[in-house]
Amino acid sequence: MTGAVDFRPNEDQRDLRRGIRELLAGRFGREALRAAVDGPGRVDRGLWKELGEAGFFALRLPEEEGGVGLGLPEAVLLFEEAGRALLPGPLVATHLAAGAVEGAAEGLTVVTEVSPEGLVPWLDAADVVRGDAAGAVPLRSVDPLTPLHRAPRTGRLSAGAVEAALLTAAEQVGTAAWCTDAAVAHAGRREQFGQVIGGFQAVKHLCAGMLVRTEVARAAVQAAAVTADRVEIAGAKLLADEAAVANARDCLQVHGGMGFTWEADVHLHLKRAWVRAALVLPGAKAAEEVASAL
Amino acid sequence: MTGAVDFRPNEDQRDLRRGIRELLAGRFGREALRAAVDGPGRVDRGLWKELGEAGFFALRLPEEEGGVGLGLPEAVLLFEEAGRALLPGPLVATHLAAGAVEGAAEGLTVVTEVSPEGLVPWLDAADVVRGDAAGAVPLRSVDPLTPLHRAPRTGRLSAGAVEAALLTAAEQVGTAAWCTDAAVAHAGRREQFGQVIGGFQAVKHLCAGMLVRTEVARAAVQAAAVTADRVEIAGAKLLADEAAVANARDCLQVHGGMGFTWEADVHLHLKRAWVRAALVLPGAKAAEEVASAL
Amino acid sequence: MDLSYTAEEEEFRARLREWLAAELPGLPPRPDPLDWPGRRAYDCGWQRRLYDAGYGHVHWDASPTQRLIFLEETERAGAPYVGANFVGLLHAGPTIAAEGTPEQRERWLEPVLRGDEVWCQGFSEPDAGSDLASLRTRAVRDGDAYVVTGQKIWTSHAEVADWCELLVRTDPEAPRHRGISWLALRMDAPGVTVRPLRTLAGSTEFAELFLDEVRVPVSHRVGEENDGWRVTMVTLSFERGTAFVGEVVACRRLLGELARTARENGTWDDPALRRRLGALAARFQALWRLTQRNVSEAQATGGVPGTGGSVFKLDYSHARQELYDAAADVLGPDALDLGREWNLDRLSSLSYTIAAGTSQIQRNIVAERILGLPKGR
Amino acid sequence: MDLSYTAEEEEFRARLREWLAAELPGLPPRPDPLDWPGRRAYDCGWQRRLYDAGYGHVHWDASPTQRLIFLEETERAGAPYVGANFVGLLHAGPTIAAEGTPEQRERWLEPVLRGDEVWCQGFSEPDAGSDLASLRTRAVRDGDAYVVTGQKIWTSHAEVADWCELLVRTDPEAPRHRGISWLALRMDAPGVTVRPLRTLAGSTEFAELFLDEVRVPVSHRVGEENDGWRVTMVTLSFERGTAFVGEVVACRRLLGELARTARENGTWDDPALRRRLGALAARFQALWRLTQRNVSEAQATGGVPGTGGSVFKLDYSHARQELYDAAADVLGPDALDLGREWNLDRLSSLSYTIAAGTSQIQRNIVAERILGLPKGR
Repeated sequence: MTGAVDFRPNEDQRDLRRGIRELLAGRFGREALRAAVDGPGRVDRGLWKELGEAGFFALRLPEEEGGVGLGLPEAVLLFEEAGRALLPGPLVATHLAAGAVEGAAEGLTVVTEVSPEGLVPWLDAADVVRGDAAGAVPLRSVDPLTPLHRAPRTGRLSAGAVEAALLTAAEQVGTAAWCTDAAVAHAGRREQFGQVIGGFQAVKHLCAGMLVRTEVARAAVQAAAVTADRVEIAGAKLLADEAAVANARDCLQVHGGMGFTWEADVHLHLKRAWVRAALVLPGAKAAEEVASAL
Repeated sequence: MTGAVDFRPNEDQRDLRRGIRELLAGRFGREALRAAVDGPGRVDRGLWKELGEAGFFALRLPEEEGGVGLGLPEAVLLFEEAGRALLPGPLVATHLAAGAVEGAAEGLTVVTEVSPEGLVPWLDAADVVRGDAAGAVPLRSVDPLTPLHRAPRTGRLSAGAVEAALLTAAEQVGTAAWCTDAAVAHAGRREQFGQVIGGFQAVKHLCAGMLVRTEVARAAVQAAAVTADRVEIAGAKLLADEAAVANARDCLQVHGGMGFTWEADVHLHLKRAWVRAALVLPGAKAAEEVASAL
Repeated sequence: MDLSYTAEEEEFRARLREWLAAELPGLPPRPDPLDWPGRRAYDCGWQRRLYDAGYGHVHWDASPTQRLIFLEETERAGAPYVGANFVGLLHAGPTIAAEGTPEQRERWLEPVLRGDEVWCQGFSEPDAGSDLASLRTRAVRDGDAYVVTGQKIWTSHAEVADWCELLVRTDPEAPRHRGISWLALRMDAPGVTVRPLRTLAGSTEFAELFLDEVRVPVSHRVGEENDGWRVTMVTLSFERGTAFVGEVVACRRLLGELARTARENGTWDDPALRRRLGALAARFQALWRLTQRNVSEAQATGGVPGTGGSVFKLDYSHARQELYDAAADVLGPDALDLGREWNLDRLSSLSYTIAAGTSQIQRNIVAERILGLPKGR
Repeated sequence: MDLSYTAEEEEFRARLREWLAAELPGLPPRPDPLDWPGRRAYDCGWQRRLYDAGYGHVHWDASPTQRLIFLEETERAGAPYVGANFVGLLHAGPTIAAEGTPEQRERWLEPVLRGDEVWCQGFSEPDAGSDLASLRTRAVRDGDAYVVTGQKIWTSHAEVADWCELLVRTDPEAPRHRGISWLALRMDAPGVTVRPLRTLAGSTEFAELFLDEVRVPVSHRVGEENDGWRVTMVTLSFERGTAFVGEVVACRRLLGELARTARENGTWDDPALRRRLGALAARFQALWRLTQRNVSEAQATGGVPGTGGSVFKLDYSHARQELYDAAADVLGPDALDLGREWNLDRLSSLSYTIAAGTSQIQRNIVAERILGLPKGR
């Protein structure tokens, strides 16, 4: 009675995830997050190097090239953790540049990329820019943790862009999961009308819906990482975008007025979710991509 | 401190509504409704004539032509009542034929019309068919109370079709309101887990949503009846269709298993709502019509 | 995370696929949906073929992955569903296997596997919908029998069933969940009346069951007296586990058909509808992956489906209703024609957010049992 | 059902329109959104112009229809909002007018109408969000004064206000709603500290208010001691009445701008987006009609807004959020640019389903007070 279709992360994968989670908890906890919000636009080079040493960028390089020799299934676990922690910086572009741009794999070079939608995150802070960012103009970014420029839209979806879509989707799952946890924690603590609000059906059902979106999106992202199928990745991006944005909004609703303050972290997740959704393979395009395979 | 923008029905209008409601309660109560379901496809000529005598069809004919001399604002009140009662037969087409087709105003002639979408209700039972129904083929109608044929689609939206859309929207408001009332009544009666289910927030909030949809759609329909503006009518049809279909589904959900039986009336409202939505100015077309005026 | 199969599993799939290809052409024609005896004979005949080929036991003894492969391949090949054998194979059978005495297992299991005996389910009652534990059908001990009186509803295949798995109240004084017992009822026992129940789809796939002082031998009780609620939960967890695998495969096939029809009738040119179909395809693909994950977890925990079932059912039931709404938009005015494919299925799908636990109840389960939010209202 | 206006009302509209056309060009430039004293001066200056022209009283004495016309025309002409005078004109003022003594009306109303004094609202507390009645700020009687200690939140214009309408608990032993009183607090009284509160939109339009043994004369209590809850409900019913008229007019104007932008940048060619804008236009048109109906009802019942306000607010708050989501899709990548119109408004709109009663609370109100469903959880 054994079977190999085991969709759950295996022990090595769980160790890897635990490792990055602990690294982030130690190096990018809540204080570091709020410090980054207060002094935005800078990549923490020390942390970047530590990520490099932990194999975050070199994860999928072959061992003979100095990499960790793992694949997309492991990468989406790491990027989900990065998304959950709201880790700033052009993580996806640097990860994809490992092996192609010197120093990227080690976390010594910060790499950004012009997205197919013509958005360039972290242009000023990056050492290397992939793609044509000539004439890019700065935006007043909605996300205090992601500086943005606009360049002409290319529209093309390169093979790299497909992987970027998947890793970005994994970050969205991290946000969806964080929002679920935060809403449940708040609902179990905040009292109104003589009881914790988590006892009210209206709040419980919001939280249940958040979990459902997270689980469906996570299954989609992890499966797409295993198959690396272009259509399955597009579908995963679509579901992960929806889960991240909808969960951030529901999390805000559960938090009530507290969630509307700058001090609460939920708005940072919502804004980042909007950025990630727009950066690569936004909703309508992802849906078209899946439809084209029907 | 008096003002004339009085959007509420005036006393005459309330009397008119009360009159038709009482007529329908007496002549088309629940037993008659279920009898019509069990023996479908027949127009009750006696009731049709009574409707004619009550001015249902001649309502908007000038008094000098033997009509009641009223307008669309009064007509939408009557059609909301007809929709609430699920009154069968080509009511809209016969009403619109009053003055143009002999006997229509008096309820002696049953008139149907080919809808712009190419649907013909009550083709076999009607005395007169307006539009080209040549080659129309019968469908196995989803609504047991509305026999349907399909003819070639014309797509054109004549002035008559705009009025048909408004009166059909008024019927949809009737369904939306009936479903709200039925759900609230059931929720206040049915006990589960030791209390009436209307005490559970999940059920209460479904019911509240139903009322909101009904009120918004009713305001839209009544205002469109006053202005007779083509764009406002399209918007009203869109909102009324959505309210009728969504409320019927929520009503079914509140009723649980009981709502899934043939014996419950809620499915008759859902099916009729689907038919009315498809007959004239279906959702996408109505939305385009409103958008075109932006 | 691994979606590949072992050589052994791939061989299981290949053999099954080969067998299906050889067997299906020889099946008798499908009976009319309203011909209940015909449907019973057809479904039981199919179960007998499975049994003879060594697949009769697949829902019970095979690994979750093998069961997944079985459901996937039979659906893909267009093989018959479990049909009339649903309760016997997926509800009553597993319950008896897990909780019955050796004599009970001996008596009842083999006939189910061979397609000789059909079971139906007598759980729901008109006044106990979502609140199953409030059931009122009473069983009073009289010597070596229970005397059962009450009413059940939503019993499928009741007209042609041999047995009914029945929940009754044996201790009216005990708290709600405590006084319930699980009985096997012979459907031809005196005092049993079956009345067909018409649904809004116009069909009579369900029935009401009236029980008027029906005698059930005490030896037909599975599990201890008053322990029926726990026994039942075992059954229900099976229902919420992998029971929907075939349905998800069917939905993915339906999406392909919808796209084909839309390309033919021109609605594919409407980007709004096209993207909606794309989004639904993404969702059902994800639900398929979620099923695989639930099966992985069930396999790891020894075959017991976890709470993932509630998460799955919540999204699946709404997604499937949205699928038929999209189908209606592809069909346009033809969506009003019950003579066209999908429209009757659309009506049936209206029960998905209600049956086997309403979406409201499922959300409570997810919030309380998985997220740990307090019980409340 | 009549949507036409009397000759008198049409004349009111024509005169107002003429006055606005003459007056608006002479207004000083709008101050920076973060320049609070500048905003106060601008808003009070505008109120003074209204007062001098005979419109200062329009929110209080005019018929609901005239008020509707006033709000419609000022929004259409792009005139300033009530701004810093919001609480004085629409909350505290009407409360004092209805419940105050002749001396209190004499003291407080005229300065509000003339734009001389600004009020803010001290209702919400950090631990009493939706559950306003659980407020904990305490007022202890000491001679002819109350000594007030506690904390308020979501107080807008607090930095520049002269007065604060304050809810305090005067009887801690009484049931929740019973021990509350309504006080007028001087903002420069010793012990009052204002701390700006930054919202997720990055702005500081709200503040926290810290009260440390602040002395408020007993003569500044409006209504009886411990009767503040009832007094407050009068105020809140004003808020939920026609307060949103200008906003609905603004949304309809925004839809026109969106359509223009969409036609310019090509997104109008996407039927999905185009229909979404059409559907939103239908919805805001209906909300406008619903407002007119609510006003008709208020007029008929002597000016008191009915429960229609909850119905309106529920749909409006969600529709407006959907409007900004559609705006984001029109803008595409530019939706991430706070330098572009609408994007800051989108952030602000996130509070609409929370502030002044969350959508969850509004649904309770609709279900219980309008539909008569039982109180529960």
